Amino acid sequence: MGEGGWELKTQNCELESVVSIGRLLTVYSPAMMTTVEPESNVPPVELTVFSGPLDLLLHLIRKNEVSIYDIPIVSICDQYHTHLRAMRELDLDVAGDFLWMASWLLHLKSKMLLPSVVESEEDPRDELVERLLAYRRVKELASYLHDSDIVRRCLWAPDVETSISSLAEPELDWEDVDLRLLAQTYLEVMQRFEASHPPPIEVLPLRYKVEEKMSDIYQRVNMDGLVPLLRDLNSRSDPEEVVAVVVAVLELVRLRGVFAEQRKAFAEIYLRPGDRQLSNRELLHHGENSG
Amino acid sequence: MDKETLTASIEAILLTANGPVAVSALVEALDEKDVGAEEVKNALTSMVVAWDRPESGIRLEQVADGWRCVTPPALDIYLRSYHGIAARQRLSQAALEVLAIVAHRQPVTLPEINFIRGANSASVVRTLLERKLLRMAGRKKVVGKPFLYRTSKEFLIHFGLERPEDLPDPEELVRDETISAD
Amino acid sequence: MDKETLTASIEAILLTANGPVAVSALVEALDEKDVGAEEVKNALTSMVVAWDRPESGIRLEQVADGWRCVTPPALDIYLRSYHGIAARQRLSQAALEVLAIVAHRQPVTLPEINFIRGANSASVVRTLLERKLLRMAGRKKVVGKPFLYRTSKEFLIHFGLERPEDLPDPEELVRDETISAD
Repeated sequence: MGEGGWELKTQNCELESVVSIGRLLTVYSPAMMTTVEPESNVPPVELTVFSGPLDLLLHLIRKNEVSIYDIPIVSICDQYHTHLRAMRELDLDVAGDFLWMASWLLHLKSKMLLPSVVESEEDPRDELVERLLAYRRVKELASYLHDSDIVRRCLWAPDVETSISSLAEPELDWEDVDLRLLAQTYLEVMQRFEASHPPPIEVLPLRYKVEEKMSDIYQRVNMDGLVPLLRDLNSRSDPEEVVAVVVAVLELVRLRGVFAEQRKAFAEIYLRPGDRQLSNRELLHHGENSG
Repeated sequence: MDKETLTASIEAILLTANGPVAVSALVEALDEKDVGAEEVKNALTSMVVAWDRPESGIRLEQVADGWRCVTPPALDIYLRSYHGIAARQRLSQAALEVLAIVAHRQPVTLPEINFIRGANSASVVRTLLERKLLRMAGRKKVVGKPFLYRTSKEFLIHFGLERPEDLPDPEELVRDETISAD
Repeated sequence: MDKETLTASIEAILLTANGPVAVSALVEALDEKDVGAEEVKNALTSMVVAWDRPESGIRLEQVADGWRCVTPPALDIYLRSYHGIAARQRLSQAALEVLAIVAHRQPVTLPEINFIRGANSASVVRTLLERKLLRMAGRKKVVGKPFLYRTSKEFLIHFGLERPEDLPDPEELVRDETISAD
């Protein structure tokens, strides 16, 4: 075992191509090697070392040249753990699947080390062998698909116009319309609907009651005789309160309980008592309407 | 580049191009030392002759901005016929939208579908009824008593569902159908 | 219909079609008394031979229960150059494994895929759905009603298969029992 278990880096280069990017490591399985050809200028972003724990196990079995039906669990388990340690040292994100397999191997190792009580007892490795065989079949088929993909991706379909214009076929093949496409389409339609039907602007009730401001100003005007409205408004920092005061003043003017005077444009607006005495009922009645 | 590869490459480019192709674009795409505008033009002229045979379904013609492939007008009748047949196996975007609305909001009326899509969907609904993907399911008890539509049994079979209730919540499906299944 | 027109019509249909064309669709589109499936098949077989020449930029292939035209792989370099395509996204090892599992055992659920691969495949499945190489095919009638997945028509077209069953038996692909093949 080499340092950190990455001896394949130097010894098995013809089998596994290893690309070092900083401290990260990319190992391509043989099937992937052919795709490393610089067809693209995009650097390989996939930093999966092995496509899963079974892939790593198969690699160890092949490297040790042992039979898949008679796996030396103790030694393979140790090598597996060395690999995991190396992957962590390299800051690779070791998925839970790898850890799960690690504990399974430990479990098998302990079982193998125990003296066999009954001769006819099932080999504890059976399930692992079965899964490795099934996975190897998947890998073989994947490698076949990979080779096929290399050639087939180079094929282009024709795009010929006809002399008749109205031939455009509907774009979707019914055979390939599945639940996901249906759900996506529904969400798109609803998004479009919501975009063209924005929710109505919600008018929040004023935090300041107009009728309160009315009696407030009415009393001040009657007490002081003269109230500079603009200066009063400038002293209030909350725009909502300013709105409430303005509405209250307009209402008071309408009811002739207050008069407003301005000498010239932009000059101060003075409020003084009007020619009508307002009752409390009149002041409150307004509040009932404006809510 | 030998003459045969030149002809084959030009043919492949013309057939896969969407619209007329200029000679200069061909020369640039081939990018070989021995291929110039003259060679390409000669190849094109030979192709015009070679393709102009009764058993050929395609013609080469020179238009204002280059060369393009077209089907001979005499074959229009068969092309029209084929594309009509092909359309039956296909679905327009509008039809998919109506299907999605009915699937997720059934039972639903045509005015409701129109309102959601913002487009009249009467003919699309009719087509989907003919294709037996939708079915009528009574009338809604509102003014005008519009028909209610639901998805059909064929619809369920196509999507591998037993009941309309098995239809997954679209938000959930698109967001994390593959994660939640774990 | 004479033989030449038959060939020309088929060629025109195949070149303008959007995907593989079934023999039955060709027969229906031609709709002539003397044209049956046999005549169409014979014409197609002759066309395969006739198009398989170095100066031809197009080939005929049988895929996904139909026939379609494609350019020969060797011309890809010129086509990429003309269409300005630098590289295509390729399938990762994990994606190929998931495709192999689904192709071989469909319909199959995500938990089943995860178990066979020994690794979580949720994001890979999602990518393959988005690339339309897989499709959802209903839900399995077990607790949790997990979604079932199948390979799509696009999968067959991309990998040049008539049916998913045409994939080789992985058992036969495994060459050595002791030392895993590579």
